[in-house]
Amino acid sequence: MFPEPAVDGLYRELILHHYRCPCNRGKLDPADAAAHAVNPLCGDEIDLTLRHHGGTIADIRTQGRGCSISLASASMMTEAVKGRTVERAKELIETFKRLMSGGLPSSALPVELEELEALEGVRSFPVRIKCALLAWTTLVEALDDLQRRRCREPGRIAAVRAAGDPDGAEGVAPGDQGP
Amino acid sequence: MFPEPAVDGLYRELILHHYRCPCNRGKLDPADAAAHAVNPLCGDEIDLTLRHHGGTIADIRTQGRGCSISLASASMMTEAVKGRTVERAKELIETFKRLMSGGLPSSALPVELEELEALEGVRSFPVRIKCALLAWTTLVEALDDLQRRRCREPGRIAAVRAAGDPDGAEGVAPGDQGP
Amino acid sequence: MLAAKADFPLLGTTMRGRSLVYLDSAATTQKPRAVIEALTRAYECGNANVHRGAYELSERATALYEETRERVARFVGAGDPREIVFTRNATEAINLVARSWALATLKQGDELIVSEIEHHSNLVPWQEVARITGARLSHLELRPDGTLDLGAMTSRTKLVAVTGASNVLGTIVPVRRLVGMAHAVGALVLVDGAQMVPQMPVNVTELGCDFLAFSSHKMLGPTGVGVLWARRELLEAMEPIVFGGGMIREVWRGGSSFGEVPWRFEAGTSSYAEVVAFGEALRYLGTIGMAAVREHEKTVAGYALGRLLDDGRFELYGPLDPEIRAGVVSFNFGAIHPHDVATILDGEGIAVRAGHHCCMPLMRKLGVAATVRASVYVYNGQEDIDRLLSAFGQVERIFGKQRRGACRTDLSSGLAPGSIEVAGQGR
Amino acid sequence: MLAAKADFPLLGTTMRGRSLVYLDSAATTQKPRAVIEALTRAYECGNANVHRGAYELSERATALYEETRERVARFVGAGDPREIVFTRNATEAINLVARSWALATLKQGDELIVSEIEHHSNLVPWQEVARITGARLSHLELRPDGTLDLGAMTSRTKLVAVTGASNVLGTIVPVRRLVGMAHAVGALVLVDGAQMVPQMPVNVTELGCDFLAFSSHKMLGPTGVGVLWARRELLEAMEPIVFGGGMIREVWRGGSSFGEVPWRFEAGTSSYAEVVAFGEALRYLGTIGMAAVREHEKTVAGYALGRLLDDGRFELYGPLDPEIRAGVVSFNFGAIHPHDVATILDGEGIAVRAGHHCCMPLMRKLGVAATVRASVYVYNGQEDIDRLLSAFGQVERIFGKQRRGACRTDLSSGLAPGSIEVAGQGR
Ligand SMILES: Cc1ncc(COP(=O)(O)O)c(C=O)c1O
Ligand SMILES: Cc1ncc(COP(=O)(O)O)c(C=O)c1O
Ligand code: FES
Ligand code: FES
Repeated sequence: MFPEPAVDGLYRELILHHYRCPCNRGKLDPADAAAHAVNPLCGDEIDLTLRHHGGTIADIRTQGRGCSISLASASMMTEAVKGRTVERAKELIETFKRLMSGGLPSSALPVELEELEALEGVRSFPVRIKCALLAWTTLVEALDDLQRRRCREPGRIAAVRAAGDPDGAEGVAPGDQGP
Repeated sequence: MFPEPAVDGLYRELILHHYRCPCNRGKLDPADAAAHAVNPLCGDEIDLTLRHHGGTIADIRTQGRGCSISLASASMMTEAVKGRTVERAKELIETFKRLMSGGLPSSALPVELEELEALEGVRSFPVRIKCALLAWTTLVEALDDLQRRRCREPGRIAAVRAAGDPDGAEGVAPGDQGP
Repeated sequence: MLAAKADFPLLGTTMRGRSLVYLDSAATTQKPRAVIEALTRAYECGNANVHRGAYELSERATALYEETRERVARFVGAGDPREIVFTRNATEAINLVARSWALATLKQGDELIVSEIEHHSNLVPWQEVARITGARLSHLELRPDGTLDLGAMTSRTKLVAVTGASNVLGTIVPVRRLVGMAHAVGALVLVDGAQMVPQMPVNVTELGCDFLAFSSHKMLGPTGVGVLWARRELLEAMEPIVFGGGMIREVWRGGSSFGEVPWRFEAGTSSYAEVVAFGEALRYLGTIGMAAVREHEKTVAGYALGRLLDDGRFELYGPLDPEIRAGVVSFNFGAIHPHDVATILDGEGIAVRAGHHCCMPLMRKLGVAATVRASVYVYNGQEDIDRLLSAFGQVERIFGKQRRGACRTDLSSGLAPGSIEVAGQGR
Repeated sequence: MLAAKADFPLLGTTMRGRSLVYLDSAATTQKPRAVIEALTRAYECGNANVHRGAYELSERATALYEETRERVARFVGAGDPREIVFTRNATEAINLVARSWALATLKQGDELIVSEIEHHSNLVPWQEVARITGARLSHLELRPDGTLDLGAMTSRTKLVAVTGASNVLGTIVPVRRLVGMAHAVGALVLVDGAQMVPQMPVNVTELGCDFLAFSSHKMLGPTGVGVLWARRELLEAMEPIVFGGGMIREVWRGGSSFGEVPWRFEAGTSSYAEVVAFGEALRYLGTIGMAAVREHEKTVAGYALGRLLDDGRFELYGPLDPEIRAGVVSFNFGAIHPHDVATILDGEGIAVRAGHHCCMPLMRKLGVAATVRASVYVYNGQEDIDRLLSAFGQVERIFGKQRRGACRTDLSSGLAPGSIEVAGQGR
């Protein structure tokens, strides 16, 4: 009744590499924009910070916890958008979303996203698509945040918005979970 | 899978007779006790009034609307308990309930309930059992009412408790529906 | 008939020795084999808790469940599957709007409009809202011709909750006109589609309504599934009313944040198999085409109306114009109590409904305690109506000859509307 | 195993080319053929709207529906079938108590007790009650050995809502002791039986609790059916929260009176077919015997615990004593994210669950983001556990060798309870 996708097609070498040695991990402080997001399916979290300069994303970092797919996707995302203009980043986000929804063959990926072809296998594992998208939808929020801040207060941001945890009693902050 | 009870076993001549020419229809005014009840399955209603004298049910009347089963059962009920003591009436109620629940063969009915054998066929039509029981459970309430009133105010009751219809706008009172 | 009786296993059975004539589809419809098999398949091939597992089996289940949401959205012309909330039945769907949207929105002095022909499920929830908020509950009146007086609305009107089609009179309510009137004064419209969605093409975008509730089991699907459609921005603004697994975003010891619509309203394990089988029912109806369903209902109900009127022994309720009538015919037979009629018809293998049909206020308005109701669906044909009529011989054999009935569509003839007239008594 | 795998059609299927090993019964169980057939039979032989029709078909349906209520009552040792309310799932059953009983009863200054191991479905409803009423929400703490600290109750304590068995740790909670403590201060006890009722003999009279909630789909029955058992006098005092057909006594234009319990809480068309098929599931379990089910769970889960501990690569959560442990084993495998583990096991035909299991606060307490969970039921045997363990070769092939794990039942060893320790990170 259903095709049975192979697990090997999911865990490609490039993904495992980005997972083991992620690019641009950490947190920029100060930063020009920040966003925090949770994948409600699993409770995994990501914190994204970026710096903006002359219309481009000058620097970008992510931290948080997640599975190999989400951590690899975050790593590739930062590589793809670093140094690009905000407009181009937005285009790349849309392109990647279309790749995940099956609306775009990986052969049609622009050069900046070439590596992302490795994530094509995720399409066969629908619940994991959210993992692959998490970093990208967080980038959307961060770019919204950037726009809001640039209108209101053009200066740099001293402190990155803290991730919300109303459980003072437990005093838990989302930790960084690299492998 | 299920036995299929015959409709003819339900509509016995005696039932149809009581339905066409019911005994003790109407309303006693003044009365010593009264009760109003609704069959929630169909919305049919019954009003029961009775007079009490020297420990016995001196007179009893019912009015309201209902199907042939409920009207016939009400008619037979009044005949069965009129002139009996309250205690005996309570026993007869319990006996009839057991007949309906299948806990008693009709051959074991006491002489006062002999006619009620005609209602035995109702047992094969579960949703109609409530029809057959309606008058009897209303009698239970009326006897409770009697007891309460005898403790509080031993005199006669001037007005029978009106059946509740909060819809003043429609001004509807439950009518009498004989055939 | 429109659909083959052979598609419906139960319709091939006998009842008390006679082949079954099922005329109670307004209560619940029979299920085609394809739907029953979809249910079986759901458990035999893809059973798993949806939205939770990272494994294939659970992904299949989730995909089928969410595909059904998309199918439901398309079926009622909703632009976005996220506007579809699965509930237990239409009643729960209406209650969700009452408890979440209305309690948060209405206040003292506001007006809530229902109609005199509402099913209890689209009346009692609003009585509760009125009681709690202090809003006033008004009723669109039933006119002698069986249609609704659309009344007047004011700026105090906040919601009109009305059935799309009456389950007693068959009356099809002019929803689009009501929506126009309501939106003109800033009020929203909830349509109880329990009888409408199974019977005719429904497109929420064209209707313009704000909420639509309906039930799977009245349109060939299994029990246990209801639907609330609501405009996205309304749903987005609504607070959840049932809390637990599957509807949250983050949970801490002391508090929680909630997930996205529509899942925010679907706490706990979903009725996975039933929802998926409902999708199969929609596919079946889609193959027939809802326009064809509507035509069929009109034809068969029209035939029934005609025969009952011609016969002369029946008292009929509801509009006579088939254009504004769904596949439901309510009537009384002389002075015989509807439940007695139904029991005797049952003895002849004919399943009709007797009672107040969860419309007690309407019964009072009609001046009867109850009616007999015959309702048809895609598997019924004229021959079922013929069987129905001929069975009344048996009713007369037991209860005796009945005096002539009347057409009670015209309430004004001799009867002040609102007065109780005991069904058939001495007319 | 206790029940023949052949009774369960889905267990005979293959998954990604391998015969399926289903280890996610704590989420939802597979269904025996008898249950699937009962569902089919309900639609093919007796489908009608219950409680409404005067005809044979509807009477059959009503009788079967109400017989199931009696069967459920017997299954949990309730004295009276009228103490059984059918809901959509356990979540709705708990929410019914929260919204109807608790909102009407609790007030500022009162205390509501839950535990740190609760499923969101038995936590978030109480957060809402606390928020609305101003009552204080306290949490029984999880002890290092995987059991609960039963804490202290005072005269302000009004309700203790606690799970009978944890869906993550497997911990079986000493409900009878809690009931003794609660009743001594005049508090009531609600037991979330979603994991307990499927796993062991439960008798509400012996337990002494006041409310018990559980779900059909976790005990071989279909989705779409949950149960609330409540003591008769409590139910009698509770107001309905969903309004509509089937739950009323009389309805007028302006107001209504409500019917008897339990029907007062079952508005709208019932999930007839699902309820009846649930009855068949109870019959199936009754044939096995719940004491035998409990023994079986203990054996298989005990075997799994032993093998995982001996292996040394796993970090385990929950009590080690099989006497207080249900058939659930949660663990982590080195630093590999549980979802990656689950996906790879899935590729080997093994269905396990990964995630927070709707227990986010417990995950924080354990200091992990998620766990892998294997849960067993009557159709599982030791061979399924063997398949599970051998599949970790594939996980290591993809992600590399894992460092040694640990037994995390003893939270105190090296870790302050409450601190977040990222699963397996650098230990
Ligand atoms: C302990 C516990 N409580 C409550 C629930 C909720 O059950 P349901 O989703 O059937 O409402 C579950 C199952 O997910 C559970 O494991
Ligand atoms: C007009 C109307 N509204 C609402 C309902 C309630 O539907 P359900 O019982 O499936 O919730 C019905 C059916 O009984 C109906 O006919
Ligand atoms: S499982 Fe949480 S992000 Fe992938
Ligand atoms: S049908 Fe109403 S009392 Fe029998």
